[in-house]
Amino acid sequence: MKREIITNLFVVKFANVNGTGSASANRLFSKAVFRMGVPVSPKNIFPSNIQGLPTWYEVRINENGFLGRRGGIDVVVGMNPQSMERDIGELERGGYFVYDSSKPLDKKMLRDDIDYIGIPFTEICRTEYTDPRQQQLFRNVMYIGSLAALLNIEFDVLTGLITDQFKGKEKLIAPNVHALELGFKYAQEHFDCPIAFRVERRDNVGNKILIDGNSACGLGAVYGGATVSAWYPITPSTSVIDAFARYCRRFRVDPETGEKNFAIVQAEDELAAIGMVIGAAWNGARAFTATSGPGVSLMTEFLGLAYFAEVPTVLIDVQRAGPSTGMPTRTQQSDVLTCAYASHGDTRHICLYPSNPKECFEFTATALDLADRLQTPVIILSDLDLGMNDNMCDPLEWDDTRTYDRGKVFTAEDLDAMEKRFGRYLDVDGDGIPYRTYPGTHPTKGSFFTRGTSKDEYAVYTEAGEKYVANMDRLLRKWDTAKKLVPAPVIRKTKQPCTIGVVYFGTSEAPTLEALYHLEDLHGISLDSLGIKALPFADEIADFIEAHDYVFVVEQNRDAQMRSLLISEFDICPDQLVSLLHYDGSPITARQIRREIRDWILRTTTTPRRRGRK
Amino acid sequence: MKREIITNLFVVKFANVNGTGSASANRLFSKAVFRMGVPVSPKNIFPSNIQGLPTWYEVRINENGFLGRRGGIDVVVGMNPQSMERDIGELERGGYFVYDSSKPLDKKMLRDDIDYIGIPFTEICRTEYTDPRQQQLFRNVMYIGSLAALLNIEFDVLTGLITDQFKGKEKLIAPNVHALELGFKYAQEHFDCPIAFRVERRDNVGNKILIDGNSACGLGAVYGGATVSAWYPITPSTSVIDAFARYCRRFRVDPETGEKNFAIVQAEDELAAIGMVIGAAWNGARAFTATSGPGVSLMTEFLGLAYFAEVPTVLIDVQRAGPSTGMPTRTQQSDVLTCAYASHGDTRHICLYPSNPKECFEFTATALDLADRLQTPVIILSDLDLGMNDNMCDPLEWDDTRTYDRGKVFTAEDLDAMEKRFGRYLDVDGDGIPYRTYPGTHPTKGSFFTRGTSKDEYAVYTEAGEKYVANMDRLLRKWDTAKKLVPAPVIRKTKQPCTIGVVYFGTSEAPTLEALYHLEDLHGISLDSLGIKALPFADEIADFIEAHDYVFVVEQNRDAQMRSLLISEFDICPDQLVSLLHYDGSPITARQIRREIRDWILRTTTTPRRRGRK
Amino acid sequence: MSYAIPGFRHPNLPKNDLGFTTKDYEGAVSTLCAGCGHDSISAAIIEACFELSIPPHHVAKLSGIGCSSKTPTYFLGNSHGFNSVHGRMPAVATGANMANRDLIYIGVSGDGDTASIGMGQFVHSVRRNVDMVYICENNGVYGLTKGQDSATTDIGSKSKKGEPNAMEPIDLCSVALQLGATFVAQSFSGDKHQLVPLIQAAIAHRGFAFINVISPCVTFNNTPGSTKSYDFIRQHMASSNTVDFVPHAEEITTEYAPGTSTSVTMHDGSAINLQKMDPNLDIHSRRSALALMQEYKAQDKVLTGLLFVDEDSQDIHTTMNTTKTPLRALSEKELCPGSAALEKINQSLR
Amino acid sequence: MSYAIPGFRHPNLPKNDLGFTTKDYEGAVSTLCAGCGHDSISAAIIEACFELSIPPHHVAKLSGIGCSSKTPTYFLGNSHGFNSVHGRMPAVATGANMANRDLIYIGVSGDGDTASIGMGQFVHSVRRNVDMVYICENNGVYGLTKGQDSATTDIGSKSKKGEPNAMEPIDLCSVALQLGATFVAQSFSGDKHQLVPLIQAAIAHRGFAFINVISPCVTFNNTPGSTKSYDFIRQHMASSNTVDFVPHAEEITTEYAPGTSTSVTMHDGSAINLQKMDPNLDIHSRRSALALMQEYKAQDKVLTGLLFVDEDSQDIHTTMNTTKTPLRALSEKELCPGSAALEKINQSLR
Ligand SMILES: Cc1ncc(C[n+]2csc(CCOP(=O)(O)OP(=O)(O)O)c2C)c(N)n1
Ligand SMILES: Cc1ncc(C[n+]2csc(CCOP(=O)(O)OP(=O)(O)O)c2C)c(N)n1
Ligand code: SF4
Ligand code: SF4
Ligand SMILES: [Mg+2]
Ligand SMILES: [Mg+2]
Repeated sequence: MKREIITNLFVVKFANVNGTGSASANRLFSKAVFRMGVPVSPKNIFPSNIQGLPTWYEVRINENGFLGRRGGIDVVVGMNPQSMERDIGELERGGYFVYDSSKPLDKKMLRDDIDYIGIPFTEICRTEYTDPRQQQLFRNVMYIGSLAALLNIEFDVLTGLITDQFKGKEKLIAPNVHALELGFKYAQEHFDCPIAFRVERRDNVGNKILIDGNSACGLGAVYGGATVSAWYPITPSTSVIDAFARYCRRFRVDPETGEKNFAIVQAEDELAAIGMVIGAAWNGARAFTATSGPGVSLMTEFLGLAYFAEVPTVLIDVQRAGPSTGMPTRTQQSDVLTCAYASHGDTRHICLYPSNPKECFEFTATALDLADRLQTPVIILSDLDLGMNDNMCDPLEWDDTRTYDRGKVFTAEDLDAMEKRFGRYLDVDGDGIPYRTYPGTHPTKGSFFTRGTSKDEYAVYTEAGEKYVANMDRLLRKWDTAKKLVPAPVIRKTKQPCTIGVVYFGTSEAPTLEALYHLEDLHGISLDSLGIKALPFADEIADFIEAHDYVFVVEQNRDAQMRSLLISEFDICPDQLVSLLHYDGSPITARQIRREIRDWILRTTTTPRRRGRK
Repeated sequence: MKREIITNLFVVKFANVNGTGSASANRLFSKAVFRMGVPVSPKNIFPSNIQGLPTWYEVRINENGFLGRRGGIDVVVGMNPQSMERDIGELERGGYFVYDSSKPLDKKMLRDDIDYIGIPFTEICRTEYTDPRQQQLFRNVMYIGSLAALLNIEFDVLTGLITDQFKGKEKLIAPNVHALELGFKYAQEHFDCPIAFRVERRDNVGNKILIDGNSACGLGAVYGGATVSAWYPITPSTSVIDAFARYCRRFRVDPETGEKNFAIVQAEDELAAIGMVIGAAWNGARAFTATSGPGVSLMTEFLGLAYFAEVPTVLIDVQRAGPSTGMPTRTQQSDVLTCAYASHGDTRHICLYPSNPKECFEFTATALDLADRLQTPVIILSDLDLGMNDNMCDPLEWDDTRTYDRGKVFTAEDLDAMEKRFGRYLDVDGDGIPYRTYPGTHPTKGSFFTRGTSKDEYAVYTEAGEKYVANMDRLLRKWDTAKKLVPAPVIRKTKQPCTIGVVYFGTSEAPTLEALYHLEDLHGISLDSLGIKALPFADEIADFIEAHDYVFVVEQNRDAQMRSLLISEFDICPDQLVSLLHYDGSPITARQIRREIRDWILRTTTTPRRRGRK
Repeated sequence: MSYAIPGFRHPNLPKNDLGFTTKDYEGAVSTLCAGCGHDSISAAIIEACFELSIPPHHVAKLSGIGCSSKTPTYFLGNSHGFNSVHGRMPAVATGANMANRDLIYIGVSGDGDTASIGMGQFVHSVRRNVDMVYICENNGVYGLTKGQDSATTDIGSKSKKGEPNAMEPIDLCSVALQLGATFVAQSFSGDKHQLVPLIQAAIAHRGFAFINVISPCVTFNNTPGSTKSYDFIRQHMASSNTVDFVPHAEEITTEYAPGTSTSVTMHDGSAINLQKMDPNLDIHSRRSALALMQEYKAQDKVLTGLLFVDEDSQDIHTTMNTTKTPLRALSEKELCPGSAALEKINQSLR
Repeated sequence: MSYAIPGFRHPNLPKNDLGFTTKDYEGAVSTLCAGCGHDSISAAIIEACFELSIPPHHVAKLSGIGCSSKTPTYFLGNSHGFNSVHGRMPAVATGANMANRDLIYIGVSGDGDTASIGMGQFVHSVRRNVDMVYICENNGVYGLTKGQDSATTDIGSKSKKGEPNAMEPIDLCSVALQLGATFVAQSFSGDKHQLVPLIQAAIAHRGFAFINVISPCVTFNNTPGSTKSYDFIRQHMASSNTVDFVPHAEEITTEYAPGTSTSVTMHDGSAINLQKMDPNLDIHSRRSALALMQEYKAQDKVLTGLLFVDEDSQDIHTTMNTTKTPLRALSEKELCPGSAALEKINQSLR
């Protein structure tokens, strides 16, 4: 078979068993490609268990910088007999299946449109190492070595990575490099290296970085000045707090006394976690928690309290596939409605939708400002795909002149200078945001009672209908104020005026933008696009939708939740909004988006468009 | 002042201090009017405390049978000095203020457009009774006696009520009647009785009954065959369970052994309450719980489990004013969105919206059938106004041939006869509803594992995307099936075709229908109307909306939640739906609805209608 | 209302070391039932803080939901207060304490709020040894929702709705002791001679200080013999489903010497037997306290007083080694690592 | 996987009184880590039910969320199971028990599931004395979420993320005893000679039977000396934030005589000291059990065996006087009062 050489444009998938230590080896691979200046986007696909079940690591290598999932696999490193049949089945025609040939391959695994590369990893390990744990661990490093030969990865880059990695434990460098070499050599000696899929050095990553969204959130919380964090473990949000703790230990511990400028409390559950955040924020600290869907459900009552009592509250929801426990290790964007309207009664919450780690970092810091400014919950909706995978993005930035916006807070001096009675819930300047005081500010002035019940402007309990209504209406004014403060949407217009637009948010960004590029490139279809970054929705979003006859709404849930939210917040005519949904727990692909848009356009230009119920 | 005599068309309001035992006396008043064949609708307005704060009892007397709140007060019985100024202020011109003249009235209380009727209730009591508790209790009975004279209520009806009430404690009859007489006589001797507002016997209540919605729900649960109830106290839902317990004690206890055919568990909180309901229903019993907003928020996680694991769950949400603790003793319809989409991920729940106690009774029994048939949560959205006030309605009915619809359940015999493997989540007949088995059915067949995680048709855990999607799509099919099973909307069409319609639900029914009557009667405006009784919305609702240019949506919340739900469920163009909102915690009045509709129509026939964002 | 003793309004009120009078420690007028034990506890808190000359704004008051949880509005009007949600005061107080270790935290809860919906949070706040005073105003009933049994209701008592309560009551002091609480006390609302110093000791304690205060509910007495006043009302109000008559009642007070016991008559005529301390109690021994409480329980007596204290208690900030400065007082300078550090991080991510 | 002993697959498997073999009591293949203590407990449950000749469908298995809570899938495949939500198994089991008092309810939970998020429900299911077996598979760690400390983690142990755990562990048996549990036992996952009969006794008990089973986690050992295997991995995998290497491990078993003690070595090389019963223990005395447990704790030993039982225990159905027929088996006839009764009610409402 005469083969086309494909350089820097393919997908490699590692099939492993979890608990075998493959994660760090696989990461080495991505990082190597990245250090060769070629954009990568790796995705972990792991089971909700600890050991013994199939796990995958899918790396897209794309020198054009398209970072979403592409769909389809070109090279599989099949280290898991359990999933081998399926893994082989997933390969595109012309793909390669790299496997451990210590055991012979079952005949039924053979396809004639792909190539097989058998390397006896286990056997080599068994002869090289005596400790069974070393046998297992170095087997992983070894297949990376082989891949280096097969895909033409610069070996120096790998050894450089190993050296960086074991800084401080230098004696581990040599054995790791040795394992790499074993794999490299075997491949080189037994196969025609490199194969048709190749990595070649480029200068296409610039100063970009590779970081997972959760680490970026944790770091954003450090930079944003969060001092209190309360949380309860849940996949896929746990690593947000792990990162916060890690960076706090690095930046917030007095080197002499060991005293900490932060407090992290592992709560007994999510109700307690958010309660602690509310208590801390009420008392003047910046505080946050992170959780996933089930935790958000449990926080529902407290979120209503924070809305109505107007306590700054930052919550990072790293979404996973619901409903209920759902698929805890799969991704989805399906908490959109729940977060927007969490809690009984007329509640509504500020929501931010980061699309990449840089936005995770920035939005977390911003959320702390927004929560203080608006005195209300701010929910960051990340997801498993963004949160737990390394994502390539622009370097993180911080302006050293930036100060924290603590919002409207009266100090003891303010209170002393004040002639009128302090009114905690008085809207003195029409933006719907009242002034607060921190507990302990002044011996005789400015104290008030915070409550989840109805109150007047002076925080005094009341059941008077008109006071209640005035307060509720002020909260709507505050909502309007928020519109101008939250991150603005990102609008991309084509050169020609066009009648169809695409709206996306969060991790649907990369695949959507890629799909749009290809629609233009391959099909000559140019579409405007808008990335939603926050609720309340900025007016530009409505303007964008109004300016187009039809607008696709790309989202990763079944019920078109963002579309519902757009319609109900804006009073948009639903016929204008075309749903583009994906909800099987995997990240949406550019392919799907491109196909669905293309097909819809073909269909609607041939058949008359009918506006009507879905 | 020459006065018009107003018969059977006025509003009396009692102003009391809570904890003084006024509730039963006030109830005597309503019941007397009712027994005179004149429709009444009494509403309790009470504080969220136990003793010492103002409480009111507002009784609308309307021989035409309009039962919603009218707005405005004609006669105040002002027994509470704390609220006197406000109570007097609320009187319509020409109204009467009846008060305890044991203490002289403050000058500043005097208005010249109302009449004052001072009766020294306390003084009389002090001379008549020595026990201070009797002094307080009989003072209440006494003012009812006076009102009888003033409003021309038949004294025999009152004594009849007293006799009925103290059946079994006959010795209390005479003192109560005596207190009535004391009040009656004093009024008759000192005032020109009757005054301008009068009750006159009619035959306008037919065989109707006077019952609160919560009692009707509790009774519906008994008739519907609920055997397990788990709950946690919360106003205004507590009396649902009180009633269930009361009727169970009456109908479900073996007279010989004292053994109970029911189990009521007071749970430690709402999470536990709904967990118990889910456990009981999973195990084949009919089970339900009742709560209010904060409880619904706490039940959010479990509701998602019941949706995804498909466990029948009946939840009665007696709504109160939110958000958060809000106004616990005030009414609202503001849990509409929360209930429809409770829980993270793509969840959606069956909701029923009763408008009167008869529907409370029926919908509760129906909910138990629907939950079993559809294997999913069914939420009944009542509210404080309906639940805790006596509402006049048609007598409750039960068809003795009616059997419980236990839905799709395989028995041991079914399993024995089955050749294929039992698939808990197999959609064998296309309606989206799978068959279940009760635990303990068969020693070797039909067992399955219930879980909140993703599973295949055989209830086996899976993380396979296609299985997940197939299951989620089946749940949508089930949702479609539900449309045909839930209570149908009530449509009222005017004789002439008309371009404007009104949609309402729950307790907005009575005031809306009254407003429509008056719009026709007073302003010559005839409008079609539709009462929504359930979610998923029947197609007729969409047809109704489509058939009109504009449709008002009447609801008692700030955020137009039902309107949002209509738009997002139906893809209706929002411009068509005009919000008519009321959310100060009091029940919406017919006056407000009439005025808003009239004004809108006047406005829009003079200014051009602009479709656009709200 | 009961604590609004007329004398307090006198112009020549005594002043404490800070120059404050008791008025400076009062709150809004109570809306509880006349005679409610909870009001007596509020009065004791006022007195305790006045006597200790605590600057009122150095206290933060927190509570859940219930009649008891309303009381923070009725004391220390110059302190910030937070009436949160049902059963969740401990979490909110823990968070508040994290933000500022310098304030005094007084958490008020009820038996429903603590022993039912709040049980999990109660257990874990004990375990964390958060520096706060936790007062459970224990009336054995759900007051605000009108008379349901709580988890501390005695076996066999009849709730207003008719069914006897067949479950063992939860003894909160024993649970707290078992879980390692560093300060555990029990008292009676009407015994201010005992209660005031206990509150003061609890404030002084460095860690979680739990006081279970038996606090009679005027309106919904669920004690075993609970029949007297209630039946009267029931008889007279057969037509109403709601209990809406509260007979006038006085605050129940008691005074008795340490080492002795006394019997206090409740509003409904039932009695509760209190034992004030016991010479055999070793307040530094958890086991001694647990054993003695059981002994008295067997005699149908409730042991009151300070039951256990660990003077070496280390609060959560100490174990976590948090900075001495209140966290909420830290600024950008201490908190933000700045752009140079960020650039290093970027570097490590390439 | 560890319980899938090859012998079980033998064609001539022994049969119990019902004619079932152990195969009829097995479940799906376990997906837990090789050597996980939880699998040993599943094996013990299988053996206990087989030996007692319980018809498999007479058991309902319930659990929360966690590695431990997954196990009901791996035993009694012919019984209905319910893997509910995190920490809420007690409520679901209580409801199930209300619906049908005739089945046997086995609830499985973990220490995170029970002592943290589930603490409130645990306390209240004890208090209600629901007729069920409650097994807490206690590994002192959050297994499924990869190694955080649980509330039963020993003081001073280091969690995988680095901070020492400075809080008193919650002793679930003591708490249960304190709260009036009618059956309390403690055991070790690898000691099937002790565990199997304890499970059988728990099943036979009429009321809430609590068994705390120490169950070592292969992967995330948080016992005090927890360093050995973990550090190896940490060293070798510095670049990865996730712990994704689980060294191969065998099930830890032990056998020792009643009245003696033994030291069991965990996967990470640390040791746990078990004391099998004590002749001084009066299993009918709550106080005796509490006192002895404390004594052994002081010696750094864990007392195992049946700690307390109240043979006169009355389960919740008995106290409530529920009908003997399972509620879920009642039909319209018993449940629906019919139209005539309704007409009477209507009459009373006019
Ligand atoms: C989530 C939630 N559930 C239920 C309620 C209703 N509720 C208010 S107070 C209360 C019980 C209060 O009892 P307790 O804590 O003993 O206080 P007390 O009134 O007796 O002082 C309940 C159940 C609520 N406010 N929130
Ligand atoms: C509401 C909720 N919060 C958090 C989680 C995540 N979670 C799953 S299992 C678990 C802890 C399990 O610990 P344990 O009960 O001790 O079980 P083990 O895995 O150790 O057997 C957590 C926190 C969840 N599933 N649901
Ligand atoms: S109901 Fe009871 S607890 Fe509540 S205020 Fe009245 S006396 Fe106090
Ligand atoms: S992580 Fe620990 S508890 Fe979970 S399966 Fe593995 S060994 Fe068992
Ligand atoms: Mg109480
Ligand atoms: Mg555990």
